[in-house]
Amino acid sequence: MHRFANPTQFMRIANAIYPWAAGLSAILFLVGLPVALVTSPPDYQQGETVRIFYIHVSSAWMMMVVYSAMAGGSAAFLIWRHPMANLVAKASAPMGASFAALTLLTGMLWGQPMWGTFWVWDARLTSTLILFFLYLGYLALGDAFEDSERGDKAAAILALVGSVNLPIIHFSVEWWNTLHQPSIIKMTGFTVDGSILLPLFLMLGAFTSYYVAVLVLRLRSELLAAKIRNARMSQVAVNQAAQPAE
Amino acid sequence: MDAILKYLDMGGYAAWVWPAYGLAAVALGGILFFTLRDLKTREREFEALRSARRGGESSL
Amino acid sequence: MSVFSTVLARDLRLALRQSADSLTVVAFFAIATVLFPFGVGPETNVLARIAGGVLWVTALLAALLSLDRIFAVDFEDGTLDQLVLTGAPLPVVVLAKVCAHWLTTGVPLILVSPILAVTLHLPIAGYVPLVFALLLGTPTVSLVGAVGAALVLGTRRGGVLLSLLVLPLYIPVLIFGTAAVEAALIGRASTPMLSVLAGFMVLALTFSPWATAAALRQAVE
Amino acid sequence: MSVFSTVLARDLRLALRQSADSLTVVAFFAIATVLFPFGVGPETNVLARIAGGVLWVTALLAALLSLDRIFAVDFEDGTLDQLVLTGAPLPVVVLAKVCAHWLTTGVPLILVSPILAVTLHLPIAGYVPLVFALLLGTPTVSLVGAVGAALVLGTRRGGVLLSLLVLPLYIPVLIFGTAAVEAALIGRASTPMLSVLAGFMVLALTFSPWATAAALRQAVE
Amino acid sequence: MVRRMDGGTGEFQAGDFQAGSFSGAGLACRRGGRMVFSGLAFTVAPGGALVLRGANGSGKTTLLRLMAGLTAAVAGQLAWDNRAIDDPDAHAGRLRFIGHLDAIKPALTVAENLRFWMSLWRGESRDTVITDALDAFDLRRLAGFPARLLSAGQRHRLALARLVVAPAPLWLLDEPGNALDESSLAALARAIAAHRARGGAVVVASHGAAFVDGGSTLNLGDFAPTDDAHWSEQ
Amino acid sequence: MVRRMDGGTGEFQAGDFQAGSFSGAGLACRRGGRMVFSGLAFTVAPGGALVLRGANGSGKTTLLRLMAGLTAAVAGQLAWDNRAIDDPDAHAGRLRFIGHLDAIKPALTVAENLRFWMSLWRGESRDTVITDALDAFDLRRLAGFPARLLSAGQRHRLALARLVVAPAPLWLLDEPGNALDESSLAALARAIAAHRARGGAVVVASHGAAFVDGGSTLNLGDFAPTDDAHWSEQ
Ligand code: HEM
Ligand SMILES: Nc1ncnc2c1ncn2[C@@H]1O[C@H](COP(=O)(O)OP(=O)(O)OP(=O)(O)O)[C@@H](O)[C@H]1O
Ligand SMILES: Nc1ncnc2c1ncn2[C@@H]1O[C@H](COP(=O)(O)OP(=O)(O)OP(=O)(O)O)[C@@H](O)[C@H]1O
Ligand SMILES: [Mg+2]
Ligand SMILES: [Mg+2]
Repeated sequence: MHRFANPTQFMRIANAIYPWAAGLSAILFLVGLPVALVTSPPDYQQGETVRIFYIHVSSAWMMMVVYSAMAGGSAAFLIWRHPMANLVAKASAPMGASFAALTLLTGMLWGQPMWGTFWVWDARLTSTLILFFLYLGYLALGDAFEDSERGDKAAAILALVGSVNLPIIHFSVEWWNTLHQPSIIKMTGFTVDGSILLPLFLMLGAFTSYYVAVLVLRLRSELLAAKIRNARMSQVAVNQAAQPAE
Repeated sequence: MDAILKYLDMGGYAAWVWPAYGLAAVALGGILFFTLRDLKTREREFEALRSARRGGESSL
Repeated sequence: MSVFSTVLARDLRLALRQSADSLTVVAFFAIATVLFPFGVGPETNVLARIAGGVLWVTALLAALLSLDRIFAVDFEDGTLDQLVLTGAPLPVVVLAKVCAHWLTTGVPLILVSPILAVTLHLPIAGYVPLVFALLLGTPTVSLVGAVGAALVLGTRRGGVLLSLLVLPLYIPVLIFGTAAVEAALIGRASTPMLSVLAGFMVLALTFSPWATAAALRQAVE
Repeated sequence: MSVFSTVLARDLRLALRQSADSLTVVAFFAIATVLFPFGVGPETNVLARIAGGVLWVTALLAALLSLDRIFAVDFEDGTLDQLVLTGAPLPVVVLAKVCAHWLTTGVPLILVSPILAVTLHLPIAGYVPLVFALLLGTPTVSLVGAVGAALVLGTRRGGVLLSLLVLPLYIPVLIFGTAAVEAALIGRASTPMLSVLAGFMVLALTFSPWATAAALRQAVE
Repeated sequence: MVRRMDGGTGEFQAGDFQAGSFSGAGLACRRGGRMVFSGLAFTVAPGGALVLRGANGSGKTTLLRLMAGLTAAVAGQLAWDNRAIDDPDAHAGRLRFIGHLDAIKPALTVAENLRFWMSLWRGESRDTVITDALDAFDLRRLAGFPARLLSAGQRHRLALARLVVAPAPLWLLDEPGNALDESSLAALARAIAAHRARGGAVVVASHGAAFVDGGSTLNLGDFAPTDDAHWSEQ
Repeated sequence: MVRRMDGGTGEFQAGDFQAGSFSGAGLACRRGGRMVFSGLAFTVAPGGALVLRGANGSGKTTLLRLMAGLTAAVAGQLAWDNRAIDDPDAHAGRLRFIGHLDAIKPALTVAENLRFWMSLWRGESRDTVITDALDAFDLRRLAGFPARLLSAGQRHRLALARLVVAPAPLWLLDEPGNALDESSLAALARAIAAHRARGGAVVVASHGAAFVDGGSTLNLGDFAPTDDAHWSEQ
């Protein structure tokens, strides 16, 4: 564990992964987008709207992956005081929030033609919305402190508390929804055809490798920001050290 | 031409399909843009600080 | 720079530095709105029926919560003593602070309200009057809230006390704000209600800075 | 006296000295509830339909507002530094403070809820489950809210940020709380929902003091 | 550094403010239902200094806030150049008050904090003045730092630097030496001396060093109401 | 009055606490992303005193909070009686920390404030002990007053009175002389002397008077990190 706690070691591995992830992502997008948008056939029930499905499901998948990464990173940070783990969590959060927003928005854009409404209080939609709020809470809390080191720890605790609660929220919502609304609408109501699986997997792969590649970039950026902060501060330290002599 | 128009119409669902892809492009592109922008400004800032420090040292 | 623009610029800069602030107001608005379907159940028709009212009530509560600390921080760190002692008219200072508050919380609230209206299935005809009513109503909310915020300075739990003081004063705004939406839903014109809201705003703009300034003076005593 | 009872006694005494505090929580609950008839219109059947949900949502918001300052005052005046340094386990101190909070705000909320239910025309069958659900739900609200309150220490506008953090976590309590009332209204037993609420309470009682203590430790750092 | 305030950029000429004498007579003040002092009189001439002394709780802070117009007197009258002060805003415009609280925004940088007060008081903010003020309290190196990073003494120095961004004929300082290290105490003494040299008046409450040469002393203990007055008060 | 603490009611016998020596080595601390000091070592013997000196911002407060266990060190180790301190709660139990903030509840009376801390620390509250503590800082007359009525110095004296309601072998005092008048400074010096006479150790950060006879001095300026240490940090 502590081998990775060293930023240099950690970044060596991350930087080694980066070209692969970036290249894979570029290729998968280049191949996947034409397949998803052009060559794959329309669904017999959903028609052309099935094309929304590819990005919708990909971003839904990503928003959950990213939250797990965030919770795991926060746990490692709190338990082993692993600074890089916290950077992973911190760098992931804005991406997770974007993926959650994208899931919601593409879902809404799909819902209007399919169900005739942008929004229903379906269990899965509702859980997604709450996850989005948890992301926002994490971001707002990390940002709210004058002292960024304090924000880190507070946000990490929140991420852990949230991950304990997510399953509870999920099941409560499911149960609530079935009590009130004898399923007019069920999202899973269509058979997955082989012709749909190919573009779906291409897009899933593209999104995931995109996340990994951008995560590395963001980690570099965060580390640089920390170095700049230290350098800035050290200039004051030097001057202060010189102060009694003045 | 017609084929392209027909394709762009997405079977009458153009108003839903294209915005969805547009939003995805904005989201993914936006993250990438801001990440790269921050990275670049920070790299520049760091270099500036380091060279300033070297300069300061030589004057000591 | 005039006193007004100096204070306004500082408050906007502080809000930008801590950009999470406007964000959290919006988030409270969104979350409180979203809690209602859990409370009353997800049925579309019930939600559509209460959508306008719920949006207005939660917008009021959100604005109120953010008002809580409009003067409290300045009071606690001694800035308020200094602002009272600038020699410039205190109502101008107050107006600048209220403007900054509205720009950083009222405007974002208005911007997200249509999105939340979607989740509550507000009928399409209600959107325009909702936004206009909020546009005319939220400045009044900020102005009236500022009086309350100044009055509760120095009490513990100012936030809750503040609600007690100003929520009753918000009732007229609430009534005409929701009436503007409802009127549009049943096909009538919203303009009468909107002009009443504009009237409230002018009234608040005239009196609230003075009342707030008086309350602030006694707070520093 | 043990650490627990010392802290509990002090917080209760402080609450009594400033008796306006519990009062204002109740007042917020009442006023926010009463705003709804103005927002959604006075029709009895609509109000009765949404009564349970509105009461639960406003009770949550009221409890939340009062949670805002549960640690903030101690943090600002340096008491928290000292409490961390008592040498006694911090979770015990936290538990004492949460108990005091519940006794001074949760209990009064429960006591007035039947009266407010009358104004919203809640059908008679709903009263008993409403009170029991609140009795089992409000401790969870205090416990979970304490974690949030500890996390936002030292931020500006802690209040609104707190809402963003904990309102999503309150959703399960809200769902089962209103479900208990609804079940009674359609003639079913509320006991399953009430036992789930009791389960949440036990869960919160187990984890929240530790999480809160961890958050407090990093707050004084 | 302080010397530049007098000549140098020319910002702080004596003409920058209308020097005047500040006095009060028959002052009495009540805090929390109890008389703190009564029958108190004082005069500070232009260029003069008044040092408030007295045990803890004798009313130094109360008197300073009264002088600033923040607290109302139960009896007595303040005067500026022997004219009774009845417009509190005009009076506020000619004084600077530094109290126990430092009115610093942690999220703004040290320079931004100063700039805000300068443009509030002078209607403009000039970098040369800000730099002079920072130099006067040895804060230049910290100019770009958020104020939240300051230690207790550095914060207090930032509060004091406000005194020199906008000239005013009357300074009211409540225990200005708290938390300051030796070189900062010297800087404060220099700033007060420069202010007085330009005809400014200063009132300082202090338990220890007074930071002023000459000047008169007012012992608050001398104006405490008798015990009887006390008890009948309630 | 202070004498009674040693004999008198017998509350404060040396046996009331287990005296010990407090030391640290290789200490380094970071605040707001910046190293404040590094390579710092100190020792305080039972009955000894350590005075922290240094310019504003040199890290006195930071070091005291680190000694109390409130702030974590980046490097180094604290030790009690030469055993490394690894249980922060046990360490907290043997120290009293008085910082810039005074932990006073304005709504409680002076006596109630003291009583709360006494029963928290000792598990009981005895009126004789409370009275002794009030006397030690000349607060007896204010015992029944709500703390919100106190002046700055009176509040600080109330905070200091906490030191004597429950004995503990280690006192950590951050600028305890702030806002105190002369007689209170003397009372503080007496309280520290009595504490040391019983074998207690004390660490004081102070710019002015140190309130201690003998004892060693630690200049924080000596431990400021060099610029290079910073750059290699990451
Ligand atoms: C705002 C609206 C919507 C939201 C928030 C949303 C959310 C989600 C989420 C979170 C998933 C991932 C579930 C998982 O992987 O286990 C998902 C998958 C999916 N969604 Fe949506 N959705 C929305 C609207 C829709 C609509 C309108 C449709 C189609 C009619 C749809 C069809 C699907 C399908 C087919 C899947 C994948 C199937 C599966 O994993 O079981 N969604 N959605
Ligand atoms: N909360 C904080 N966050 C970040 N940095 C801080 C914080 N508090 C202090 N610092 C920094 O740490 C350094 C040491 O501060 P500290 O308060 O320990 O100084 P000090 O020696 O007590 O000074 P003073 O005599 O002014 O009280 C300061 O330069 C300051 O910039
Ligand atoms: N806000 C207040 N409300 C009520 N009474 C107060 C208040 N502030 C001070 N007092 C009372 O007024 C008296 C004078 O207080 P003041 O703060 O002026 O004293 P001071 O001379 O400044 O003392 P110190 O040297 O301790 O700062 C005190 O005895 C105190 O009890
Ligand atoms: Mg004073
Ligand atoms: Mg200090």
